[in-house]
Amino acid sequence: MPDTPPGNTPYAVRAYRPEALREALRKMLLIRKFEEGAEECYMRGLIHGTMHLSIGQEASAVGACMSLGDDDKITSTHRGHGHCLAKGAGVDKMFAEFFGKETGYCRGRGGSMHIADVAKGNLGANGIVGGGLPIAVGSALSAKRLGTGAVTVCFFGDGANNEGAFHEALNMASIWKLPVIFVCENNRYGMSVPTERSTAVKNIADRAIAYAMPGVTLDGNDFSAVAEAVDGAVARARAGDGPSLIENVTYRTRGHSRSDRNRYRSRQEIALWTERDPIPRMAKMLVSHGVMTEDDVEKMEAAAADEIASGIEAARSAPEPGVEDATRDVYTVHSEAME
Amino acid sequence: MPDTPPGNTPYAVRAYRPEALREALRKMLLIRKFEEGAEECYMRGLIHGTMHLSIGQEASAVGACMSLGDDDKITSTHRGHGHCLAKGAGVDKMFAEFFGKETGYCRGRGGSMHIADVAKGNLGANGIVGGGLPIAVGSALSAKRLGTGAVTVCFFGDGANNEGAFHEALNMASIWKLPVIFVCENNRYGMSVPTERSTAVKNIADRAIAYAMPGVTLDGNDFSAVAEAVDGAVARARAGDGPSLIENVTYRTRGHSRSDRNRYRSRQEIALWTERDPIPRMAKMLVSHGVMTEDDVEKMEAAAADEIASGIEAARSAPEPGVEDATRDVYTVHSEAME
Amino acid sequence: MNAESSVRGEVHELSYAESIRDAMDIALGSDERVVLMGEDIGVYGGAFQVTGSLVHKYGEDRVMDTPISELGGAGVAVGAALTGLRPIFEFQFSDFSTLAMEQIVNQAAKLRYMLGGAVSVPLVMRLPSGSGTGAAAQHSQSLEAWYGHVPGLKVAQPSTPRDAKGLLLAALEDPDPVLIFEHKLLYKMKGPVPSGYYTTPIGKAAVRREGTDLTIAANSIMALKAEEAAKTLADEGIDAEVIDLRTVRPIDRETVLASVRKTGRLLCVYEGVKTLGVGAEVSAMVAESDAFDFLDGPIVRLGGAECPIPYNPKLEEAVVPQVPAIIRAARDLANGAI
Amino acid sequence: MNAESSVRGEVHELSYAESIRDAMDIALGSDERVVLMGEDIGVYGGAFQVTGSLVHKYGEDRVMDTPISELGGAGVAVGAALTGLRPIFEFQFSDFSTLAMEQIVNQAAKLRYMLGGAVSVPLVMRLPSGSGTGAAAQHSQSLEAWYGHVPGLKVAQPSTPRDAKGLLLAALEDPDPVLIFEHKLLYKMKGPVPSGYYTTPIGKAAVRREGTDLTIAANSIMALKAEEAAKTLADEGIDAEVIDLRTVRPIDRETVLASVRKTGRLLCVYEGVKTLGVGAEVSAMVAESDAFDFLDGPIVRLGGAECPIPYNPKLEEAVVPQVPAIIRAARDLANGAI
Ligand SMILES: Cc1ncc(C[n+]2csc(CCOP(=O)(O)OP(=O)(O)O)c2C)c(N)n1
Ligand SMILES: Cc1ncc(C[n+]2csc(CCOP(=O)(O)OP(=O)(O)O)c2C)c(N)n1
Ligand SMILES: [Mg+2]
Ligand SMILES: [Mg+2]
Repeated sequence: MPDTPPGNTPYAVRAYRPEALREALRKMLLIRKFEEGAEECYMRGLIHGTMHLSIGQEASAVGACMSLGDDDKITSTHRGHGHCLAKGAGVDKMFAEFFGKETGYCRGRGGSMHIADVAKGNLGANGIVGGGLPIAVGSALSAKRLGTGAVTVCFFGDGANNEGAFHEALNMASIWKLPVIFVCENNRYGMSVPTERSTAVKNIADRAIAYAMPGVTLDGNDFSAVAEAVDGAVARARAGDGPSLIENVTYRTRGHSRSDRNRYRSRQEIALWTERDPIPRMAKMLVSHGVMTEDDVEKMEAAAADEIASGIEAARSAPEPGVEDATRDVYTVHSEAME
Repeated sequence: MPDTPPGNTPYAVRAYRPEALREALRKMLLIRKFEEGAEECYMRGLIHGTMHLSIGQEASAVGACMSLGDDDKITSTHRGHGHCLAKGAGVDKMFAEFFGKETGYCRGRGGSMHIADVAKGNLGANGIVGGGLPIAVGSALSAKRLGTGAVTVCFFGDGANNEGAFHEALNMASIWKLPVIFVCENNRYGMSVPTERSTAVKNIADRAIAYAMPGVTLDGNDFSAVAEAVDGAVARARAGDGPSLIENVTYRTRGHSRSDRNRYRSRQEIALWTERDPIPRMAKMLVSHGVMTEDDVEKMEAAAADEIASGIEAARSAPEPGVEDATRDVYTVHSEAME
Repeated sequence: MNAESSVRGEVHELSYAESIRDAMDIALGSDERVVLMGEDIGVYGGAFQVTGSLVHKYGEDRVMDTPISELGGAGVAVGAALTGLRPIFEFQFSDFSTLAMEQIVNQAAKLRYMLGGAVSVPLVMRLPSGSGTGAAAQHSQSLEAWYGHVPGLKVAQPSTPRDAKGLLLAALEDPDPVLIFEHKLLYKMKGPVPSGYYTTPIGKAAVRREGTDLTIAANSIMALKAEEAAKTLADEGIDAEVIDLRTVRPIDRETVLASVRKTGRLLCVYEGVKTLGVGAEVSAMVAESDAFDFLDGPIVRLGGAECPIPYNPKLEEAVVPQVPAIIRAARDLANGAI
Repeated sequence: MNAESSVRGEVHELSYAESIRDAMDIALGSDERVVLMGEDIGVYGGAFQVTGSLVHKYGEDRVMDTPISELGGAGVAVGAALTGLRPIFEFQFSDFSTLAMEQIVNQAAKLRYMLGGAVSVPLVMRLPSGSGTGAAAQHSQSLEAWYGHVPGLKVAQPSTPRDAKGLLLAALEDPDPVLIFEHKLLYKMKGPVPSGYYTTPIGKAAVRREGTDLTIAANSIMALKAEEAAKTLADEGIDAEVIDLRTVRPIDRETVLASVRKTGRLLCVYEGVKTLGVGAEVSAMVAESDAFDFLDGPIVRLGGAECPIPYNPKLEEAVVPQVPAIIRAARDLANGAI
């Protein structure tokens, strides 16, 4: 996957204002630092449960959200930290959630696997592989019926593409021409199983034809390529022309989750993909096109690290939910009969 | 859909011995008479519940079973009478089942929607649309692992192709290269909904590409075309080359079930397809290629009618299951604790 | 007991199916956000003709035929409910909800809680349920107990045309997911139904008949059978109180306990499989309450037999409680023969 | 009570996970028809490392990684069981069985009956279950009550390494579908396990502790918590009998009733949601039996709270029964304070 050939200005540099590009890089850095911070907290025993890191996949999350506003929706996955931050969530409330605190996005009830920021249009991560696919279609149905003009970006993994929910969701989105963009983050593995062993086709996007929608496979570590494809699909969706399937080929350099023993892939493979890190690549693009200097990038990285550190500090000292409130929020209107 | 051009000997006439061809026509006639008989019994109040008639679809059932032996399996659907007879079931035990009798294939527990003849390799009709798809894949897995050489033909409808089970089943069959043939009987409607309104692609077989398997759409009322396609797929499966998807475009001239009020299609459409009846077409082919005479056909039809009449009579007088046995056969080994 | 919201309209005789259609018509007519979704609910009018001709009045955008995709369809309804629509989702048979449990149980029921109260999922699902139609094991189940086990859901089971409408309108007012199990054998049954808007509260049982000798707590069609049984029992001098549970989640604890405190005897009648069915909860709820001290005999359950529903009509009848069996059980209980 | 089949081998300390693996190893080694199916059960060794390195011993054809396709995977297992294989299907978490209920409930459980006895479906499914791992609402459910409600299935819940192996081998001998709910918190727990082949009967509870003052009937990990509680109670002079149900379908009626006839008091402890959970059935089963007459007080249930499982660890702990709560409830019951 070569860099953009010199002389050609990449789509992103042409399409976005410098502030927007800098903000995109900032978000990618923030996601990286966020996850490194979360991982460290986990290893220090400060966070429990499990978590799925998207380190190496930041271009996909941020690129796909470039042309979305707060009214546009996303549905996310178990590997959803990047999506959440890309859609505008704050570090503090995210860490508070990871620490199980009352001040977290889910008041400590959801944790990493259910991280959401509804105000910013993130309808939530999902612990069920493929669970978000039909929900995204429903969100797009609301937009169409209520005439809000909103689009929904549905993130899902390569593994999820073998769930029946994928098939049913894409088919309905297509027949009803709904404003939804299916963004497959193909990081080559569903847990331990490589796509070649789980999936009958080479590229997930090859399946778009079965739903009569455009499908494209692209270098998911190339921010500009992702943004370009998704922007096009968003425009198509807003114009009423229906859904698209975009496959971002990428890689998670960490294990599947905290309990991965890394028995299914080689160190060489991981090293290879570590070199394809989307963040330096994005930084290089912005520097080489004069959007920012290397010094700016360093400062930005340092600022992100600071933001993470203070987010962790704030979360640690935030209040826990009260045990007496354990059964709150099961229903919208609380009633004795339901306890 | 024109007849086979004169001068070309159709595949079926080339591939099968005359006895086999006559037997095929006999089965098609038997299916037709069986269903007409069952319908009449239903209208006279002799059969309860509901039933789904496949009148007009006989070429698909019989053509698809031409090269199957008793060791080969099929999975069938709610519209399964034709499949059952095509795979070798007897009229008497089928009618006995429809009449809810102890002598029926399911001892009166299953009825039309669960008709099965396991000894002949029919693993059963299914009340769940798409329910048979993964089961067929499992059957093919057994054949491959146990080295039986058997193939499994999985019948399903156009409506079923939008179930997640379709997607999951075809994908697994493909990645494991299993000896299974997916035969879609596209009769243009899933209950009342035409495929154009339910399915994003024009032909169901267009979806084969999403599972990297061969897919073909053909005139499902042309016995020879069906037999040719399925024979090829069976050979491929037996050779270890994996699954195929075959779409037989056909039509049910009756309503979806006994409670259909026919609000969703025109009389003209029904009349058009009634003219495309696969049975006279098959008869004509056999007569024109000297396999049998018109007189033979008439005699065969009369014999089929007789067989049906006596099957109905036998079923009417067969014994009912005893109420005390209602909870028998829930488990293979009966135990008090399970009641 | 029957704490319906104020009813202004006149009362007409409607069938259970017509009454449900009336509720949907009112909802579609008064709230743009309401959409119906399901298989063959458009021109076909629904497998049980419940939606009828509503598609002609409201169009295909409001009365949406879905593909045969129960999991996806339910998930679309969840996503739509989450983002501003008020879907009423019809399963053709409650049995097919087995395909959609992921979305119902993991998503619809839990989203609000998992997100710390940030969302609601105002979703109504309608599930034609029960045996008696000769449709055999995969089209005849009574699965309400499963859903009654799931916090985040509400589960109702109307047994009269009047309640069918009132509970559906109440479900639509409810900000959380409500599953309504409709009994297929009731669709053609007629009864008085007020015209216009009213709601029947979710979580309130109805005392269908007052009595002093024993309490029969039943759900869905079994409430009607219990009423019928009670008439015969009355002729024998046994005065049964009949409670129609109407909702399984939440169960109306107070109404049941009050009755048992009065009668001292409890018979639970339900069509679902006996083991772990609705009657198990009713029994356990009483046995752990103060009403236990009022019990003059064991708590008897009449539930569905421990087998799938058979096709043969005599067998089918034999495996679910029928009026004579209810009479026998009630008589034995009242006479202390149990 | 613990009517294991004759055990010849020596006894070793194994973890619950190792013991399950041992059972699968024996089965794979002795019966060509046995195949394991599931997500990431091959080189990954299973989400909970239960299959471990079996793939290296038996190869990918016998230890099959499936795509992430629970419905299809379960259906493939059903079809394979129907036609000669003996699949052991692993769900990564029991919560994901919500996607496969159609195949489990409509097909596996009913095929034999619907076909009038013409087939059997010798299928074993393993479902890691329960809370306590900080995995929140969609990865922590206890859903055994749903499956216990379904005729045609058998449902087991081992609480010790020894039973985990014996029940799995018994399930493999069984010609009908058996679901085994394994508690995730137990996988690392060690205990004595006989080597070689033996079976633990499906349908037999184990009396873990004999006692005279009250009966505590519990399932899965709750049986261990009940044993722990019983020790403290004994110090207080309360002599509790602890029954580990071990199977939910069929429930061992006789063992429970005999105990209640002796003690006169019953406390049901289970992790699943209280309403319509396993304890509801145990309670109702006793309340309708002759043992009712022996009851000296209400039947008390301690079940999971009426909410999804929360992420926060303190909340998570609070919403399922813990030892102190069991002690309190047992004490109150034994002292007649309830
Ligand atoms: C329905 C369901 N099945 C299985 C799992 C367990 N699981 C969690 S993530 C995962 C792999 C998903 O792969 P993919 O969709 O490619 O996403 P990735 O983890 O690679 O980002 C699995 C099997 C689950 N959470 N939900
Ligand atoms: C899972 C499921 N959903 C819905 C139904 C109700 N139903 C029975 S047949 C049918 C139409 C099936 O269409 P198709 O697969 O095309 O078969 P056809 O009836 O046309 O032969 C429907 C919706 C069902 N039985 N199972
Ligand atoms: Mg992946
Ligand atoms: Mg069709």
